[in-house]
Order: sequence, then C-alpha cells, then structure tokens
Amino acid sequence: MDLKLIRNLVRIMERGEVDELEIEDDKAGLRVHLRRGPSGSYAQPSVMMMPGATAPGPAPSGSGEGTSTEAPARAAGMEEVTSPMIGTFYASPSPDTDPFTAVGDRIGDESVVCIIEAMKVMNEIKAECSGEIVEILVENGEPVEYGQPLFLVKTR
Amino acid sequence: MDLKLIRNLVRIMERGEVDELEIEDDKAGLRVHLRRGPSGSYAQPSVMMMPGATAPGPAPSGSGEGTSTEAPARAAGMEEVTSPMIGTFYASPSPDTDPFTAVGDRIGDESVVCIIEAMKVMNEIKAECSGEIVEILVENGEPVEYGQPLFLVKTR
Amino acid sequence: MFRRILVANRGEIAQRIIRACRELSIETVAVYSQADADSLHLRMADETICIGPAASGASYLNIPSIISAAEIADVEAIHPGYGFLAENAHFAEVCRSCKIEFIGPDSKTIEDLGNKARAREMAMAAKVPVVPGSDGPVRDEATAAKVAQEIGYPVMIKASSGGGGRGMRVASNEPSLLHGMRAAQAEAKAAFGDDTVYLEKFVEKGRHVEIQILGDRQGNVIHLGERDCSVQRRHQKLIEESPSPILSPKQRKEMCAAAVRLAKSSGYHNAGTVEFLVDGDGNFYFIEVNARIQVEHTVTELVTGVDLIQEQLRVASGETLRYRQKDIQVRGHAIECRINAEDPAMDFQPQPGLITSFVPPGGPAVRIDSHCYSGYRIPPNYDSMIGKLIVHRPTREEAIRTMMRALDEFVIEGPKTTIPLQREVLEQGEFQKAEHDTKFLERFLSAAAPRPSGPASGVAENRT
Amino acid sequence: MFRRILVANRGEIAQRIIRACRELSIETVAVYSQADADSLHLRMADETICIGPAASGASYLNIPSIISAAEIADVEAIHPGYGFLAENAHFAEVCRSCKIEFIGPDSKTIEDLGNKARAREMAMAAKVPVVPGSDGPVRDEATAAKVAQEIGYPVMIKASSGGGGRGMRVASNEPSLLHGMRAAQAEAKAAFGDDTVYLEKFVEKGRHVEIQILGDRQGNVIHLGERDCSVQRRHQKLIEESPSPILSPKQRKEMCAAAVRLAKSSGYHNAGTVEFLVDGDGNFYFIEVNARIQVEHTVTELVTGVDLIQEQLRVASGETLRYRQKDIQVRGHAIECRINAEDPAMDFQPQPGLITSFVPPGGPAVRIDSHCYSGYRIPPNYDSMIGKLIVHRPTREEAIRTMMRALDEFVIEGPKTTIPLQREVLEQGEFQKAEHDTKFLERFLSAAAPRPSGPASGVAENRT
Repeated sequence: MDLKLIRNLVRIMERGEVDELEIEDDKAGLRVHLRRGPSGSYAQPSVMMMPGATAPGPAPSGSGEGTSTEAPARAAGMEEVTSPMIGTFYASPSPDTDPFTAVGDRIGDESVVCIIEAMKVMNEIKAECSGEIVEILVENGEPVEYGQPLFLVKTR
Repeated sequence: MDLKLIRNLVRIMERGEVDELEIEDDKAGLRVHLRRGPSGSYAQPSVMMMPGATAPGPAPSGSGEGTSTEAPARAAGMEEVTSPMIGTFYASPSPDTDPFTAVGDRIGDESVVCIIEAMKVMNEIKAECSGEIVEILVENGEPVEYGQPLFLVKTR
Repeated sequence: MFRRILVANRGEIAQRIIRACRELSIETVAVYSQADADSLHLRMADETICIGPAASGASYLNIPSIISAAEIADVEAIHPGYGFLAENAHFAEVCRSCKIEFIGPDSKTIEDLGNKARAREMAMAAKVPVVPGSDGPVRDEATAAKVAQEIGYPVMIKASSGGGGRGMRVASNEPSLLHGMRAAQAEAKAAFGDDTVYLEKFVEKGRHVEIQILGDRQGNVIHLGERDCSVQRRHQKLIEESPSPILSPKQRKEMCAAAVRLAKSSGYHNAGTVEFLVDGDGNFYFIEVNARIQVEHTVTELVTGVDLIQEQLRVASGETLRYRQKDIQVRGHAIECRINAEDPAMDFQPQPGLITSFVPPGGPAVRIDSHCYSGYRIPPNYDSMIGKLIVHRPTREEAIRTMMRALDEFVIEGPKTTIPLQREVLEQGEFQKAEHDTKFLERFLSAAAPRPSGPASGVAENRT
Repeated sequence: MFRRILVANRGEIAQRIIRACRELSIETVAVYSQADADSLHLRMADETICIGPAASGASYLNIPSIISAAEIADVEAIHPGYGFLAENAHFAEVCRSCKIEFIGPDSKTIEDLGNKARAREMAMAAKVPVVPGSDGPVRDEATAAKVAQEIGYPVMIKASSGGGGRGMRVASNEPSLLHGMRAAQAEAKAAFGDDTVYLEKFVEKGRHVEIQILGDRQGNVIHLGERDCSVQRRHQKLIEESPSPILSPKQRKEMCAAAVRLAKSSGYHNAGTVEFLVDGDGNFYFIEVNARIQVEHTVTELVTGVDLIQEQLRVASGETLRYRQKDIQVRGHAIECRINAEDPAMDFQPQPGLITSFVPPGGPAVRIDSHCYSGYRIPPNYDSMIGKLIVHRPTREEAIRTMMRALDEFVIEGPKTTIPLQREVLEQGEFQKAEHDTKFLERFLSAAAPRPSGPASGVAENRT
C-alpha cells in the first residue's frame, strides 16, 4: 500500500480545510475514505483495497482469508497461529495421546501446539505468541496450506 | 492517481467561491464531485476515478472536447453552437460576401450563423440560442464533425 | 492498393477492417456516432470523425453524412462491414457517383440479389437447385392455393424484398396459407414498401450451410468452402463452424460449384455468401445470397488461412485474385461462438451498460474479435454482439473441447451474456454428434428449465 | 491418461498447462506463493494450494512443500513448466521415489544433459557436430593455453555445470584466457558448487537455432522443426520464430536428424530442445539440450498444429506418440515476442506493480499467452515476463506485418514494457532481411539513442 499517497491526501485536506474525502480509483484498485472531525482531528480514517476492483482474482483461498480474518482478530487483541508450511495437521503427538493443547489453555511463544506432517516428516509447530487458546480452526488430520490460520489466541 | 489535479481543483474552488463542482470526464475515466459548506469549508468533497479509468478510450476528438469545454462554459452563462452535421464550415454565404456574424454581434435563435456544406448541399445553420457571440471556434473552410463547437455565445 | 479508406461501421467489424488495413499499410478513417466515442477501434484508426448522434438513422445509416466524411477525409474507398449500409444498393450507387470505391459487389448485383424472387430466378437460371415453389411472385389467393397444392404443404410465404425473417410465414393448410399471405404482405409492405410475396416448400428439418465466395473484377470467382450455421434462434446464428460436419465430399463439391456458378452468372465480385438449406436426405436448396462480408467469416479464415478482409480490399482496388481454386485447402476445424450481451433466461433481453471486467480467453487455437475491454460501456443503441470467440483445431472434437475451455475462461462481469448457454449447447450430444438442425436451439431452449417464452410470431431481424 | 496433476509453476506457463489439462479433462491442482494469490490461472484450476511466502526458495523451489501438496491433493503427476524445478534432477528423482510422475525426461537424462561437458561428450558420441574445444574438462592453465592454441582464439571458457551464461567467459588471447579461467571457476564454484570448466571455440557471428523434439517412453522420437532465437540480449531471448529464415532444406534436415540422434542416444522422452549455433558459413554446432518445455514452444505449436503441452501429458502418462515424423508438417511462419515488464531505456530495469489497463490485441493470426489483466499487480519476486504475443501467417513478411499491427494494438498501462523496443526491432532492415545474429540486439541497443549501459560483466540468468 502506498502510504505516501495517503499522507499526501491528508495534507491536501488539512490545507484546503476539507472535512471529508472519498476517492475511488478503479485503476489503482484503491478506495480511500478519510473523514475529519469538527475538532480538526481525523475521526474515522479508513483505507481499504477494493475487492479485486477490475481484477478477476481467484476466490481467495487460504492466504486471502487469513489476511482478512487477521485484521479484525488483531484489533480485538486476538492473534492467529498460522501454518508455516503445507502439510497435514495433527492435534496430538500420536493417535492415542492427548492433544497438545485445548480451548482455554494458556500458551507461550515456545509452546508446541500441533504437528504438521509434510513428506512423512512430523514438524512440531510452536505458537510464537502467548495467551489463551480461544478456538481451534482445523480438524485433526486435515490438510492445511501455507499461511492457513490454525488457532485463535487471545493475547490480552 | 493525479494528486495535482485534486489540489488544483480545491484551489479553483477556493478562488472562485464555488459551492459545488461536478465534472464527469469519461475519456479520462474521471469523476470529480466537490461540495463546499455554507461556512466556506468543504463539507463533502469527493473525487473518484470512474470505472472507465481502465478504459483505453481514444484520444478525445470533437465530441469529447465539446463536452469538457461545455461544462465550465455553461456554468458561466455561456453556450456553444455546435455543428448538427459533418461537413465544411463556411462563415459567409459566398466567398465575396461578409460573414454571417462576427464577435460582438447579438444573435437570436433563428439567426443564421454559418453554412455547413455536406455532399455539395449548403446547409444554413441557425444559432438556436440567443446572446452575444464571444468567439468563433472554427476557421472558414475548415471541416467540422458532428457535435463540434462552432461559436461561443454569452447567453446572459 | 488503396492509400486511405473509410470504415462505415462500428464495433468488432470496424476493428476487424482496421486491423486488415494496418497490415496492408492502408490509412483508415473511422466514423462514429456519439454513443461510440469510447470505442476501442477509434484508437487504432488514423483519423476519427463523429458523424452524428447515437441513433443509427442519423449516423451509421446516414448516407449524406458518411459521404461527406469520406470527401472531407479524402478517402479512396468505403468499407461498409455488415449490417447498416452493407447491402444498400443505393449507397453503393452514391459511392460510385461520388467516385469513391464501394468495397463490395456492384450496386446492380446487390439490387438483383437483394430481391429474393429475382435471386431465385437467377439461381434457377444458373442451374442451382432451389426449394420447389412458385415461379416468381404470387399475386392472388387462388394462385397461391394452387401452387401450394402442387408443391405440397407445409409451405413458406416469403416477401420478395424481405430479409432476415421479416415478411415470412409458414402455412400447413389452405386457411393458414391465405391468412399468412395477408399477414406477410402487410408486414412486407410496412417494412420494405413492397408487398410482393412468393411461395416455397417449407423444409422442416434443415441444416443451414453456406458457401463463401470471393471474386475479382476480372471475372475470377473461387469458393472457400462452407460454413454450417445450424445453431440458430429465430434466424439469429449463435454458433458457426467450418467445415460442415454433415456434408459428404460429393455434396460439398456440388454445392461449392453451384455457388460459384451463381456468382459468375450474376457478375459478382468481392466477398459474398451463398446460403443453402440442406434437408435430411442430403438435398440442398438455394436460399439467398449475402452480398457482403459476414460475421462468421472468421471460421473460413481459420480453416483456409486466407484473410478475407484483406482480400476484399485487394480485389476492390482492382487487383486480380491472388488465389486460384486449387490454392484453397481446408485444414482442421473451426468453430465460432457469437458472444452477445443478452440474458438467455429472460428471453434474450439485451444487456447494455458497463462491462466492469473483461478478460478474454487466450492460449493455443483461440482467436478473439472484440471491441470490448474492462470499463467499456455497451451502448443501448445497437445490436448486442460484444465479441466473437473462435477456435481452430485439427478435428471437430478437439475444437469443441477447446471452445469449452475458452468459454470457461472468458470473464465478462457486468452484463449477462450468451456464454453459459453456448457452453451448455456444446455439451449436448445432438450437437456433438452433429445431428442438430436449425430448430435444435429452439427445442433445446424450450426443453430446458422454464424460461419465459418469446412472442409467438417471433421473427427477428437477421444480420448474419 | 492422468486423472489429476499438480502444476508446479506460476504465471503464463502455469496457465498454459492448465489450459491443456482442461482440454484433456485432467483435473488440475495449482500451487502458489502468497505473492501470486491474485493470479489468473488460480481461477481456472480445480484446486489451489498456497505453498509458501513470496520467496521462490520457500515456495516454487521448495521441494518438500511441493511434494507435500502433491500428496495431500492426491495427484498422479507434476508438471514443472520451465525454470524453477523443471531441470532439477533431484526433484525428478524425489517425484519418482514418491510414485508421482514427473512430466519430463528421466532424472538420469536431466542430470547427464545438465552437465555441459557430459552433454558435449554425448553429442560427439551421437555424431552431432560440436564447437571445436577441449576433450572434456580443462584442469590446469598449461593445458588450457595449449588447447586454446590448437582451436584458435577467441575461445570461450564454460563451466561444466553452468547454465544461461553463468560461469562463462570469452578470451581473445592467453592472458585474458588465464584470467577468465580463474574468474569462471570462481563463479561456477559459487553458483553451482563445481568449478570444472572446459574450452570451446567462440563463434562470433552466430545464429541461435534450436530443434524441438518429442519422445515417448517406447523409444520413439520425432522432431517438430526448428526455432530461430537470434534476437537476444545477454542470452535472454526477446523474439523467436519458426521456421528459421536462414536454413537451407539440407541444413534443416541435417540438424533435425542430429537432434533426434542425440535424443535417442540419451534415452530422452517427453519434450525437449536441442540448441545449436549456426555460423556465417552455415556450419552448425551443438550447444546444449534444454530438458523441458520452453517459453517459445508456441511458435512450433502454430506452424505444426501440435499442442506440445498436451503431447507432454500424453507421453508422460505412458501413451505412444500419436505422431510419426511424416505427420509433422511445418506450415506458414510464426513469430513470438516476449512481453516483459522492463524499461529498455533504463537498462531493462524490471517494472513490478499495478497494471492499470491491459487490453491484449486480437483478430486474425494472433495468439496471446498471458496471466495478466486490468488490475493485476506484477509481484517483484519473479521474472518480468508478463505475456507472450504470437502471430502465425503464411509468410514471414506477413507475420512481421501482423506482429507490428498487434504490438501497436497492445494496451498495457502501468509498467513500461519491451513492446516499443520490439516494434522498433521489427522495423529494422537487418531483422526483416533475416541478416541478424545473436549480437544484433546488443549492437542495435548501443547504436540507438543514448541509454545507460549495463554492467560490464553482464551475464544474466537464462530461462529459455
């Protein structure tokens, strides 16, 4: 995203005493909506990439969904543990043992939360964030792709 | 995105104390809508690139130019007499007579302002508006296309 | 060769003509109506002139405006494309009198062939089989009833000056014949200012097969094989192919020879098409001549390797045909789908407006002729064809596979189009086995999930 | 035939492979990096799997990820495209051990041919002419000097494991030979972990002519004529054509036979290319084998009518070649322009970023292979090729005219591209008369209006 552009637009608004600015640029696939409160502060800035604009982009699979859920989750003090590789998700070290973690468990950066099997290799996956497991987003034995959210973690 | 354009539009509005400005330029794929509140500040300016933005529209020839000059001209109490057909523009009834009209002349709806020759037929063109001729936009003997502005008329 | 020509048309065919000109280093002048100011082909033309408002009558059909533009822009010739003024004998004559070459046959040829009864007589004179029918116009009801009795019901009543379905009625018995004749006469009178009608035997399960011909001013005429256009709805072709999957080599040879005979006997030059109806027993009957380039010329171009528009320009400028009959070889199989902005679920209602995304298919064996692009606004003033998708493969089966793949790939967001319908048609066993006739599509449409049916009298203008 | 395969590539070639699969009713699994989530071909695939972040090493070159995706998606085969893992013998071997078909030759064949010195030996054994040079590797400076003396300066120092210009030096005398040898060894060591080099006579004014071959697992090998790729910049091809305008029928026959001999002797199956250098006297010398499909396979497809990707899939699945040598006929002339998002005025600096408008050319004789569309953002992580424009006409002259027309039509707004440069090249008499050699483009670039010159050592990766 072009931060310089947004900075420049804000500058133009300040100088021209413009209270609200809306730009729709299909060419750039960009929609910018900036609003300035009566006090002179920006009450509700929002910038969004338009849904593909003219782009016939494919239906977002893993990564796309990841990105979109990520933002609101983070806003509410949530984080996602995403898969660092493509493979098969296992919740427990072996079929007859308990899962690494469950909803309600507290985890730390180094906690192993699952195994991803790729090419017959069992890869232990660490949380890389700390907090409380709120939701497990994948079923045991389910294939996952790179970047796919696995766990929802409440970080504060 | 053309920031200079937005900056210039804001400046033009400031100078001219214009409350509302709307420009639609399909050729450039641009729609500009700027509104200024009664207090003198811009309550709701909005600039958007039209979906036509991606359009590889042809370089504007006659009609396009007509439209874009038209808007500001009209705003200032101006009108254009446009060509109702493609043909050759003649300012006077015959090579050795005076032109039908000149800058500064007052004309009425029925005033013949020029001749357009199409397929060897001389078509007398009426003003279809009344006011004062401010500018003659075409040279004698020049070919004109449909919709091409011929005269600029101050209507009030 | 011409130095500079005017293109008196719009949309994909205007663009097609400009493409040919660019490859031959001919300068182009594109005329356009105000509704077409954003057209893609204007960007490719050397000069553009706005000739009028959106209404065709005031722009693309306005002869004085077009001639005036041609004179101002100093062109040597006018290419009329198809539709609009392409088969207007008067326009061809005006061009001649203004010393501007009309890229098409002579005014006289257009006039003769434009009159259906006259064209039928010419075909008979050239020993080209015609559908059994009246010898010339039928003026009174008694004669009509007598002729119908002779040739056998069902019969078709046709307006001599008609075209594309207007002034046409089918009658299965004497009362419907008499009623239909009055209706056809009234319609023809209103549409063409001429109420002359004639009778023909109605061939029910026919295939539409047409022969492409090309002639020069030196009297040479060749054919470029045939096209099968049996997938039609109300005389509107939706899918065309070459070669026809149903012709035997013998039939093909006979039909092509018949087409060339007729063209030669009528002094035909430039590109043209002789249309035939082929019945279930393999008999073929002359229908009419289309004295112009056709929408579906592309499939012939792909299987023969001949650029028909370039050849039109060459022969119109006086050159002798570069090809002899033996040079023409048909290779592989080509299929065209006309992509229309219409909603098949809503009785093919046109869908003008903004195309928000337009991503045509590509890759091997695919050709696209379209004037559209992402952000193009389809004007409501003209026909709804927004492009042609053509494929060329060694066999018909492979061509069908490629066409399916290409239709699947085609992204058009905004208007509804005929793409999903064409995709379905290609899936049909009847089409795949080439057992379909000209009524196939209408049967398929009425058999498919409930769709609002069209008006019973349904005959629409044909521009093929 | 396969039921389901994985496409281990991106961009236009991924799309090209999916197109072939769709026409053969093979299901496709497309793997992609996060940077390619908006790629057009993902829309056409039956399943898509994100395999890693933008960096190739972590995605398209990550063998465990790709194999893992193949296992999870339950595919029978992997098509590697070109570049990335296409000529990685280890990857081919991993596929085999995982019982996934690798769509390409055997691991062993890739390995043999990937070693330049070994490939040279194989060529000599198959009686394929090679550039005069050292018999195998040259290990010390004294030997190098002696060999160079024998074959005559200028000579070329080449890394045995090298590819696409890396580890290559030209020397015109003994001091530059010794210096160049050290430099090439160091470069090769760093790039390939192998500092073995050998010497070859440097052919100065050469044409790059390559033969397309196709073989099955039953030992049948045919050729599909040649391609001339002499318009290059730093070993990067920019314009390719078929047939080569400079070969005599005798030369063509000899070269094609030599290519087939080499392929047969190396147990080659699937598609491949044998590259030759043709000198000013018409002698031809083997350069290397590209054991994969190439970017420019399209021109061969157009002149032969054979869908090379479909044939790759057929023979990889075990089918016997559908074509015999006598079935292959070259018709007309095809030219390809690789459209790169690069600024030729700024030393071909890549131009990643948003394509605001993308309107490809169309009409007769034009083929487009591109994964781009209006609104597509070119990721900065991969190569700069954004599409291929290919034309096919009866003659070379007509093909050049059509290519010019099509380049003129091509609208790409946003990044700068090579289109204006290619347009200029087509105008050059040297190109039109086919008198250009592989140094033509660099001469043309330095003769043209002042451009910042590239780094002196300029050898870029070749992915052709």
